[in-house]
Amino acid sequence: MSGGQRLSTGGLIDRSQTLRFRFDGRDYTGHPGDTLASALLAGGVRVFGRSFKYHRTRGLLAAGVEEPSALVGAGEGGRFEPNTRATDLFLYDGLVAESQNRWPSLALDLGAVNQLIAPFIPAGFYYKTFLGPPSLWKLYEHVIRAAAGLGRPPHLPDPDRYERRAAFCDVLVVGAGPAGLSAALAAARSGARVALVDLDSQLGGSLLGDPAQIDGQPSKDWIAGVEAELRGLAVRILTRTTAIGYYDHDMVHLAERVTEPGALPGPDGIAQRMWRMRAGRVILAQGAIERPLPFEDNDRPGVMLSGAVRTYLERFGVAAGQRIVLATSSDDAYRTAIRLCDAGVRVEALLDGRPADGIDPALLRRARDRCPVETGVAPVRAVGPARGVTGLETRAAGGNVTYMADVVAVSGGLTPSVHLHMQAGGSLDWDEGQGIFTPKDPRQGQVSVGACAGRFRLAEALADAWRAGLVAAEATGHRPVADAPPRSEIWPFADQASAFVPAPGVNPKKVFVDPQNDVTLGDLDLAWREGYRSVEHMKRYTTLGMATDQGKTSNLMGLARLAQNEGRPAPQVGLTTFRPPFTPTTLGLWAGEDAGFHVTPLRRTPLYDLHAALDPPWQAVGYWRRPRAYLRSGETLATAALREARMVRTTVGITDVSTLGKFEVSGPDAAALLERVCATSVSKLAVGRGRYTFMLREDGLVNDDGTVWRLGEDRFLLTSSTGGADRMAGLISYVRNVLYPDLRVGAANVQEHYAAIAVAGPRARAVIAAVVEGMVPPRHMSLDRGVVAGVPVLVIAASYSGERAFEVYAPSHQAAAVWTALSDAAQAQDGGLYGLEALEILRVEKGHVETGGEIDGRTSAHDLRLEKMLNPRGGYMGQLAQQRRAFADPDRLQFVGLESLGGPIPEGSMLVERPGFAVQGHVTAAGLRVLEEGFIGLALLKGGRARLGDELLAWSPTRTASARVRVCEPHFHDPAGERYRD
Amino acid sequence: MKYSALSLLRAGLGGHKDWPRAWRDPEPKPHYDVIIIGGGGHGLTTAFYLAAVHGVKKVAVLERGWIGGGNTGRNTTIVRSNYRLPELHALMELSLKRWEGMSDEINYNVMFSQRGALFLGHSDSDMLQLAQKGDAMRADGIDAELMTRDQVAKLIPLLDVSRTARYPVQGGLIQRRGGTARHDAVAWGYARAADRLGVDIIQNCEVTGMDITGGRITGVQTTRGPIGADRVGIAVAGNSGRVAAMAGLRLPIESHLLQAFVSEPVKPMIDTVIMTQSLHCYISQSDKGEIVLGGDPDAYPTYSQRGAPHIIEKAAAEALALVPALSRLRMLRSWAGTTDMSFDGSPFIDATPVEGLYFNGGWCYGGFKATPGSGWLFSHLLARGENHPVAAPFRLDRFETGRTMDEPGVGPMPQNR
Amino acid sequence: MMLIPCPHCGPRAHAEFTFDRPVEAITRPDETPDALVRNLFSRENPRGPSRELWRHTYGCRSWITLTRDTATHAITDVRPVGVGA
Amino acid sequence: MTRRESAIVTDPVTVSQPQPTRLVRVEAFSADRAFAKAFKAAVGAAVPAVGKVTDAPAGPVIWAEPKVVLASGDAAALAAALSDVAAVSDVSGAWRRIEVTGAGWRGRLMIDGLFDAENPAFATGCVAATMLHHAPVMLCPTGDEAVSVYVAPSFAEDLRAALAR
Repeated sequence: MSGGQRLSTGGLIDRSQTLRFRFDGRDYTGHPGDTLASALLAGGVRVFGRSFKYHRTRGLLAAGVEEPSALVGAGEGGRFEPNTRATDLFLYDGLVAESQNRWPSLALDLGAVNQLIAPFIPAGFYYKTFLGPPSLWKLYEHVIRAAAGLGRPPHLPDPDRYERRAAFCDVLVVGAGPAGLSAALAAARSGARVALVDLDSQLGGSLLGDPAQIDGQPSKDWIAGVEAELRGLAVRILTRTTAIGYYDHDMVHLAERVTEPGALPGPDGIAQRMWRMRAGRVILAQGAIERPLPFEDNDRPGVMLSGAVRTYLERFGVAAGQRIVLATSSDDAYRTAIRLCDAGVRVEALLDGRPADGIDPALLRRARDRCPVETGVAPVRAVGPARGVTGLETRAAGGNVTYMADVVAVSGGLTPSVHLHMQAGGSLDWDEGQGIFTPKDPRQGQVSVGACAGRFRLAEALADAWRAGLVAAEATGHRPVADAPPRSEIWPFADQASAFVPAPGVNPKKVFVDPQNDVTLGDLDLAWREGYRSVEHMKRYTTLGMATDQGKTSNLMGLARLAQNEGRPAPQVGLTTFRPPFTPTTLGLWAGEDAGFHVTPLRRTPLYDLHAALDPPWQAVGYWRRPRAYLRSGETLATAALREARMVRTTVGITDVSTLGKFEVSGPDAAALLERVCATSVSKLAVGRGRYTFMLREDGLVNDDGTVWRLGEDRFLLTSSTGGADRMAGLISYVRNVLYPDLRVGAANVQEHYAAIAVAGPRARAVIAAVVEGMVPPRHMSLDRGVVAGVPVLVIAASYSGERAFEVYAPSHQAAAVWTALSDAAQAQDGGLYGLEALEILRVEKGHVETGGEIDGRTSAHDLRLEKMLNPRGGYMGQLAQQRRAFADPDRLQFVGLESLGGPIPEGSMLVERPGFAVQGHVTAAGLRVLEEGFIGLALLKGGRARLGDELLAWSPTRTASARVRVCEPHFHDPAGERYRD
Repeated sequence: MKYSALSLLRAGLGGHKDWPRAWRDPEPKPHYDVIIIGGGGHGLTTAFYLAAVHGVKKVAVLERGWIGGGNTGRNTTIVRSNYRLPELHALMELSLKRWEGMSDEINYNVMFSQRGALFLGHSDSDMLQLAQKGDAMRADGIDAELMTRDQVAKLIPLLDVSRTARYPVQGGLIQRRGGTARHDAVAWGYARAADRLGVDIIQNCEVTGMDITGGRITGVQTTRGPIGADRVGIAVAGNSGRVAAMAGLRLPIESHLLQAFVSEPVKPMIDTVIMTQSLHCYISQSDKGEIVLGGDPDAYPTYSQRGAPHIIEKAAAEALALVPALSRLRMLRSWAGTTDMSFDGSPFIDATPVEGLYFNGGWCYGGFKATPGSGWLFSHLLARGENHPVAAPFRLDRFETGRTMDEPGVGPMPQNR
Repeated sequence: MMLIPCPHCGPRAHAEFTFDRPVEAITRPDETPDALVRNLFSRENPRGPSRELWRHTYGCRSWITLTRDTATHAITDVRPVGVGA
Repeated sequence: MTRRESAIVTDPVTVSQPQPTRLVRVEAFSADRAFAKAFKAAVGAAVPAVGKVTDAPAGPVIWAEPKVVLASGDAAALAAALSDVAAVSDVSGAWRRIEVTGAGWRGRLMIDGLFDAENPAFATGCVAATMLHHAPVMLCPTGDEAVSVYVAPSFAEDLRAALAR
């Protein structure tokens, strides 16, 4: 008989309740407090999965998040989570889990055939073969991709929500083991605002699997007492919460698992929560991770970390096996042997690789009271079939001895978890004897305490952490308390020797360093022989430490092998970079509330609801949405747009232009500021008058265009395009605040103060006259104020459509009534609403340039025929830069009109002599004559201003469409502007 | 020893004991014809072509750390030439053609997978812009096809093509010859090929100064002693500013940062490279099974190679808006590279005011796809002292003349790019 | 996420701010053409302390200059600019 | 042994519909005594200190930027009264006010936020401009269990829905 079993008593589990779950179609049971790993182990399961490359059987190595092998798919439907560590899933009733990376089944996996060709597929083999043209690689790749990957990909949308929350504290303590609890208590008692987080489901850390006496009471009670006091001191305690990333200025991202993988969320629907925690000081108490030992077939199911065997026993009441042999180079394994014996579990032998004189005699005596202990013994080979280990062959002075066992508990010592210290930008010390890196200079506000600082003795860790808590409280402005730190019983045995080098005669090709990616010592030697000798080259060439555990139990053994091959000490060879996240973190959690529809904000104009009631097709413009047309039954978008355009040319139309940029500039130096921002002159404008303007970027190219209006002696209104509004707000603020802070002026962004409604068409004047009281419709490029339906409005007579037109500005919260009044009046004049499509048709026929179209960020004032409007007095942004030589190049792309000699001109098409000939320009906008026949367009053409009359082909190979065109003036409709005069 | 299935088989029988070093680890010689500063993809391809095409015998690549350790090892491995401006067409298409022969050229499998690079369009206006880009490409002889929503949905089954999505998919523009490649393999492959032609690849050798007399460069100071050279080529991407400063030069370059991240490996779920007109994220799946994701740059100068988390949050949200099924995958690792941002988004391949000193940089976040093309052009300049026609527009003085090539038209501030 | 000590609002997450340019790149319209090209189109681009112009765009909207180490992101000597400086 | 309740104050809050405001932007040409005197006379409340809100008969007076204050009242009247010391513009339409009431308002403002609304020092009489659910906002606590959230109208609907979620 072999495999784990539940002992009748013991463990921090609730034996009064039974939880049912399924794994690979079979039913199992467990108890609240179990992980999936402990419950399956109790159920006698030994094989949990298959490795990436050779598909070798994989058992359970660890009890914590460092687990590289026991990966399962958890949950169903949209909650299915592949690659879930069985050790990081706390059991719940109804859990459904499945093994992965095996076909057809876990027991019989065809992928295992790779083991037969293992000699021919060492590390990096794929760089040496599959050569040939890319078309051939595509065939190979198809097979490789199907074999690669671990879990099954999710294919359904996620039904749950993920919350993102900001939080602030004076002292953040990461890890609620003995050190973390001690530090948090010291800081909280000193009055600091403390947060304490732990990725486990309960506080206690290493004490949960290794109980001890603290302050004279069992650690279970001590923990409960500390937790109660912390809650009393308003400490924010977060369990099932992992500190995944340490970012700039002590911001630490905490990933809280509100639900277990695959589980149903509560009423709020939240599966996980991401905390953006800004801390004054951070106390890292993440503990340490145990290292395996190097021997042949050390990846067999049944080979487990000694601390994990102890944790399954003490915390989950599960004996990992029937007959256990321990191999170690550290004192820590002795506690496992002692606890196993005390619990009545058969320990074949405790084999210590260190010489007898290297081990504390008192420790040897305690162990020898309970089980056979041999010293100077090194493991050579795990014995037994793929199903699971049946023994351990060892080498000692006297020769090889094999111990029969169904579990081989190994301990190569403890590795301090320095991940977050390094993410924060810290540096490391190296301890050759113990073979560990420990944190050195912090660089940010972090300090490491307890095992993650290399302090493995409990008493020492408690005192050191307490001091750190007081220092952190003081550093964040609180008076540290004078209380004494918690004291624990003295368990002095915490020595360890590094055991990276396998016993002599062990075949490196069979020693697994990274069991998930099947990386052996042989692979590391091959990489070194072939010259991949930087630690980063070795990692990338062999994929050591690139699996889902990111090398938590393998990186150091790999580094030691490289150092050995190089003949240099480990710190000189260096470590690979520690990167967020500490443990893999759900993408949905990163997206937070912004998943799905809320990926970007939706900005609504004040008239949005009126448009939405008519359900128009929308056009996204940045974060805004604008109606494209108001379709009548039976109309397509195109026919509706043409109808609306003809309506504006013949009667009158109204449209929502609220999204335009709008700035109210006032004060004695208002004109001076505007003549820095705009490239046209403004100061000579009479009160009540307005004119077209445009703005250059600092590099002299056109940034945006709009209109400027003199509302009063010292008060102007500047408008700009929707697309350019945010850029313009930034530019105006930069010029006003950084370049000319002494101007006596104020520049208010009133984009959203005003709703703006354009009224355009031959009968627009009649509509304004009918609706706006207290004023006569202002003549073209003039303004006046009036009242519509009791609402004060500003009316500016500007036109974009080419018709006589007005824009009615009303405060946004009173705009609906104004829209309705204008809409009714327009209908009374046989007019109505028009959208963006019609506006585009009209402005193209009129020949107005548009930001995002002809103003494409690469065109100059001269390119766009605007040079005559440049302010002769200069001093405007971009003035100097436009004097650079290239601005006068004759072959620049210049703004022209196009008359089609045939059908519609494909928008965006290339202007060429004939298909395949050199590109001379492109069509920026395509349209038609609204009231006559004929298709037209606007374009940017090399040397276009001097090429009126040229004939070209507007060619679109991607749409297999083209049209012969003739270059002409870009103003098709009323070039002289007669229609603006009443 | 030539790499092939056969040689792998033979070596397998012998326990792989006799594979030679992929590249030697020589001591620096006192003098070289050409020194390349920077052992990334661009520096190594330049060195290879100097030896292979231009017959320059004594070439050294000086790398301060380990080859391929900069942006070559940090990008999202996308290869394409679907640009808008003609000058960038010529440059990126020259490079794409070299990708198509790369594995055989260097006898090293770089896993160049022409799985298609697709730009999604989410509105009629997006589709018009994509059609224009496609027309510009086709007019310059580059493959580009428009795709309807249904075609896109068939190519990417997990894409959200519902009409009610925040960014509904209208269609796309695909370059079928675009795709992905194994980035590390490009550095190692060209290092091996160049080494076999006698190029000295010298790692852990940081350039600390330049020896310039009478306006002419005669060599460089390094952490492994002085090394003389007739011509020196700078190809250090994010560190361009610092290295050029050693020659007293100020460059139109600001070093910024772009983050990327990968998910845990899963079986195949995304078979093409997904980019989008309206959002900034880009998605592909590596051959190992990891979903590779990237998004916005961090908008401030930095050499930290560590980005801010809210940028990752935005990229994840955008990726999920396109492919909701990604939600329960877990991010495995995130990292960042230092991008040498130029002030129009286009690179520089040009001589410098110091005689014999040449500069290659300003690749922003698009340098990986240009690796072989950049090497081809920079080796031409270094060997002949005058620029290849395709590289001619990418001059260092173009901001004085105003002949800039600003594809997105966002102006001189790198953080707006 | 960097913490920028706004002179008016106190320390705030850098997502509320926008980087505008290094102070050396501030160019007035009345500069000489050479000065323009030098300031706007070339950079010292140091790896270390750099004097920069930022704006608290989603806070008090004020402009500030600060010295930021471009390798470690340490931020010192934050001062208001222009209006209210 | 079961999962500990997450340490969040989840007291209920009520979220009002966005309300119009009567805010007027007053940008002092120079923040000197003349301005302060004219302002107090015209508005009936002192110019608020940095990050502070003072109360005037017509409504709150909110510090917004260096030398910029948002007063409540009639824009034309204020413009006339302050014309030689400040630039005055009606921005009443540029803001909406969402009232969040209930003991849990501080926790609610931490969701998708950047500002430390849980800090007790942030209380009645303070204003903090920041980002909340990707929308630029101004947060003004008005009582122990109430805060006014000012936001531009275009963002108001999405922000109200997010706050009420």
